[in-house]
Amino acid sequence: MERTSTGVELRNLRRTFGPVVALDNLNLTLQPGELIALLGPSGCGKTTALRLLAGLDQPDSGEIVVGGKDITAVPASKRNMGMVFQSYSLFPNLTAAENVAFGLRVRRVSKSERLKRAAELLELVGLGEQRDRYPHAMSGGQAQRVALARAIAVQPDVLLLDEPLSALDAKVRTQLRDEIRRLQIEVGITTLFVTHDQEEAMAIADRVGVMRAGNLEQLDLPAVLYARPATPFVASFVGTNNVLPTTVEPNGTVYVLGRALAVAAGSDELAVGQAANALLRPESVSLGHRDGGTDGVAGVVSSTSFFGSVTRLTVKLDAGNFILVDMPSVIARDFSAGAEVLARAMTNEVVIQHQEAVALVDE
Amino acid sequence: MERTSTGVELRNLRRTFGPVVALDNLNLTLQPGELIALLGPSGCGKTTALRLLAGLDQPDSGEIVVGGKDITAVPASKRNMGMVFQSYSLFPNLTAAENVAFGLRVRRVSKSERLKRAAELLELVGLGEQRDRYPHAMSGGQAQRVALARAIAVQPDVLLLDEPLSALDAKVRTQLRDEIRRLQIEVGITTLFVTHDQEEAMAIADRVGVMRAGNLEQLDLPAVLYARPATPFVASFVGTNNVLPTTVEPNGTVYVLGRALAVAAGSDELAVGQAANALLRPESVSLGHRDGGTDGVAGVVSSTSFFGSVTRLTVKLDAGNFILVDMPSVIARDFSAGAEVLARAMTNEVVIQHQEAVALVDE
Amino acid sequence: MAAIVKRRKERHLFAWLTLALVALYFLLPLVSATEFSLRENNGTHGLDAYRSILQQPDFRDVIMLTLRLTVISVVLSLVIMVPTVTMVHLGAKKYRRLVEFISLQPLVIPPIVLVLGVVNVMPVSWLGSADLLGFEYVVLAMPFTFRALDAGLMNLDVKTIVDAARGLGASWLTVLVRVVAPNLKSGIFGAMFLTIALVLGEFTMASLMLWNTFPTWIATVGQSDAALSVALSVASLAFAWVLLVLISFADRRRKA
Amino acid sequence: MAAIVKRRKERHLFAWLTLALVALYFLLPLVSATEFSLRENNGTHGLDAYRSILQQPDFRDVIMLTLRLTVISVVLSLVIMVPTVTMVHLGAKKYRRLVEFISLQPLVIPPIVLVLGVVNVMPVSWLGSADLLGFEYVVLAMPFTFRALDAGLMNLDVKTIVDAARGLGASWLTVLVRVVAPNLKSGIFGAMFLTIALVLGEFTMASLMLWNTFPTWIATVGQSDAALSVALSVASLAFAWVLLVLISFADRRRKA
Repeated sequence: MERTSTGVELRNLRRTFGPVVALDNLNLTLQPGELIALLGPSGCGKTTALRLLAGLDQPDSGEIVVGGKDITAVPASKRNMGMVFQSYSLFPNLTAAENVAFGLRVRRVSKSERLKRAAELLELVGLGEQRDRYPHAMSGGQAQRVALARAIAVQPDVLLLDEPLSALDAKVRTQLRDEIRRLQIEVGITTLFVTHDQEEAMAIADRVGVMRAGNLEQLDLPAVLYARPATPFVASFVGTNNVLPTTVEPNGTVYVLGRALAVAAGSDELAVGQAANALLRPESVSLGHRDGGTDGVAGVVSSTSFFGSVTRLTVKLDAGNFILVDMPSVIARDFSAGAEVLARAMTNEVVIQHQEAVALVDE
Repeated sequence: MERTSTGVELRNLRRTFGPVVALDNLNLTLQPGELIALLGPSGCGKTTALRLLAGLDQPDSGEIVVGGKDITAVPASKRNMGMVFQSYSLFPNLTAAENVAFGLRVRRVSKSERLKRAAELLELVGLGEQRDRYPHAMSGGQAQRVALARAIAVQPDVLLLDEPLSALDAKVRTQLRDEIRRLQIEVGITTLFVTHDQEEAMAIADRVGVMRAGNLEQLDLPAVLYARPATPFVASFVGTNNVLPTTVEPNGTVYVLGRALAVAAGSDELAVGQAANALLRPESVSLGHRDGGTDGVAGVVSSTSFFGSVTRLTVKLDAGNFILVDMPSVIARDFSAGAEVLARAMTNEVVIQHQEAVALVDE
Repeated sequence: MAAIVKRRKERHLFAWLTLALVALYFLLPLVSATEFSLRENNGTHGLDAYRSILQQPDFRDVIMLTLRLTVISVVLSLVIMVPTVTMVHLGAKKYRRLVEFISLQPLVIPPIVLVLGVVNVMPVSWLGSADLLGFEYVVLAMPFTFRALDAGLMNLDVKTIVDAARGLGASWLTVLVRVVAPNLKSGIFGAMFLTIALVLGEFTMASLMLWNTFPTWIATVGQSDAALSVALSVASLAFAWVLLVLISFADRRRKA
Repeated sequence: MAAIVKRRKERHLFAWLTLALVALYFLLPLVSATEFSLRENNGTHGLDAYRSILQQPDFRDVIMLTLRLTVISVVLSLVIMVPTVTMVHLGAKKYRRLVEFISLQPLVIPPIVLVLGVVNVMPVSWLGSADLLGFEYVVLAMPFTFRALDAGLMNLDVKTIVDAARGLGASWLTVLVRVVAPNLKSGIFGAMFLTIALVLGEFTMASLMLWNTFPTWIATVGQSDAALSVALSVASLAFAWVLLVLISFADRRRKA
């Protein structure tokens, strides 16, 4: 299974569809064996980037270099890529094993050899028993596992995953996500993973690239994206945020939930006195009972959401707006719905945005 | 907007489709104003239960009581229910406002009155501006908001939500989930929410009912379900679990990751010496560096997944199997891929199952 | 770079070429027929044939009968087929195969069998009425009306929409009239158009049942005056096209 | 309780009743036609008419010509339409409206226009060949072949499957032959069946172009011997049904 991994370079890729600029000068380098996730809302160009790399679409300009070779003009069938799609892409007339063996058959590998390899790969994705099943008799998760095996079977230079999990149930989604990552590390294959789900991107990738309107806004480690977003868009798209109205103070700080906080990198440039929105993470808010102190902004807990080890509280501030607060479930027990609380910022710096910035609620 | 809420009682509901028992003697009581989520894999009967309550399907036997009145024989059009579906159910030929007003029009409310009410409700779901838009010009999230407004417009006794979020993007999904909860509390409407997503169910509901093969296995507060599952199915379906092979010891304990743990309520009854699977939550595992001690089971970190405040590590134990470990991201920085670690159980009791119990990997 | 863009263009070119060939397959005979209908005795071209259409003695009778048959067929088709196809989409899949099979029968059963069957079964008094032919056209149109309505409902997720309307308190009639029909507009238009096209083109059945409809009239006229017959055909074709364009327009407006 | 179950049953009953009525609409003429074909001169019933089919002098010629036309139409239809419809599903939606419009033309254009057009345009030497009629049948079958293949491809998510195959290294030819065709089996069967039904039933075109195909032969025979003509129709219908059942069977096996 061990093999040398291949690096990928996308250089100045541009692709327009009529007046729509799907991809506007994209530059992206994947190190050999690295898994990069492209993250963004629909229409941001992430899938276009993946299809260009696969050869299923051609760029207007720019180069695609894989393993040091310029393959921009090579057709899809001659590039050595493995691809998994969002919708089930198995060939309905072939069994699981025949699906996995398809790429080998096209490459004129002998029948015995390709059946042996298909069996191995199905074993690898945990479907050794299902080898003779047809796609319609499989669950969504099984079908995507077979698609994954099929993509890896041809020993591709690069693995391309186009939202492979979005059609699956929540439970299966997380399981398969972890499995893909495990497999990717085991096989050591350079991988591009496209998704609109920030949690998924953060969880699976070595580095995450956040895209917006054809541009790559930031490419970095998940933890860095989360802690030090380069642009307001990244700040609001990655993770959950409370959006709190505030004003830039003369000393360059902003008051958020009763505390003066420094303006963090990745904020919009705003003049003193200008109105702004502060983006505060739910885990960066602490709560105290109102009778226990005077520090913070007053509110009432309106509901609680249990997430296992963490509980998320929705607090209606006396000003009328709502904020989300995450805390360990053990502590959250003290705050049931109706509790009168004081909310306080638990961080030293905060990202701010123009108040007119389009909210990312729902494109 | 304030109104008295209605209680609901489902008594001994049974529904079969040919040889398939979709619902096998379901009993469920919703308190006035309560939000109950029915959670389970597809085919567990949760949607059947909702459709019976809506009157879109009739039970073989059993009674449906709403507000003290038996409505089992009342047709759907005469029951006073508001319903939101998984797929977009807006009438494509009507604008947002006309969609919201449809139920009022059927009830012969005057035109001016129903347009006024439609405007109010669209305001309530944050779509006041979109009143004259047609469904095809809306995003998925907007369409589901309009569907919600349409369901509430008729001031229904009960709000029925049939996986209203599963077709939406991750980001929109959580936002709308929180909004539905907020609205439901504000309007004070008794609500039945059906979903296959355990995180969603836990986050939104007052109480969660876990269903399996037509039966309600447990109905309880989210935190109770998580901490004290009544059956092995509930234990494995709710939250993430590490499945670790072990054996029942003479004193009734089991060894898990080097520690003897008590067998928790909700476990399968197993005799001493029998092989079992222990279900251990990722947050109930602690890691230490291998050179820092001798306590625990040895392994190597194979990958890390960043979830914001929490990071999930995948550890390959020396025995060859993988376990998941959740820890605060601040601590997780010390454990990068390749780190040699010792894993240890951080709980005093654990749920065990028959090893032959069907894994819930993927139905 | 240029090579890539060129490759994309070549693929488009190939697609358009195929289309053009298929279109030619139709256009050639059409152009030729039109040319033929414009020929005049003195070897020049003109509208003589078209002018003489209106001067035919039985023109009015033929048009009235054809119109009557069209209205009967269209109305009856919709009344029978819209609820039937809706039911197929709402009900279990098992109905589907059966209804599809039945709706295909007119393509399979030779018209002569249908005619002879009808003639044998019907009371003699009914045979004198042209309406009977209208009923037969409903049957003949079934493969088309079924497909058109079926395709329209496919785009609709009719089950969810009907459930939603019922849940909001709508009766079954309200559901059909206020919810299904307005959203099935393009399917209904399609079914109407195809039925009209059938009535305007059906020859065998009408001639076997001895009625002088538009198509049989064209054939009769054609025996004495070929140019006139072809002119009539071209005129009826133009009429059908105008209908098609109108329907396509109404359909597009709805989606815009 | 009983009331509820009863209500559900009533709704099913209503559904089946509608179906039964529609079925009757076809069955009555069929039964009557069959009965008619079984009548014998002495007032009893028997298979005389069917027996005499084989004894007709030009039986063999007619069957051979019809078979040849069938093969030409089916093969040519598939060769033209499978890539065209696949292209429509792969390419931009803008092609779709156009191709659909073109494919509907045979329902709109009166056969006489097509015939006259062809006769005018074609070199005289071609007019002597019956193959020309086969080409015309390909055109006439287009509304059916397009719909059948289109419906087949709708179930397929052909874009993703084709992308997947290309990504795995398959050439365009491999994609068509190994991926699209095998998964389009039911659509291809449907198109084949409808084309065959058309050739076995088409009367106008064949008679206008003066060829003695199965349907025109039935009509000619019918003028001298009605019972024989109806027997032939019933026989051809039975043949078409056997085809339908076989196709439906092959289709079901694939999905099982």
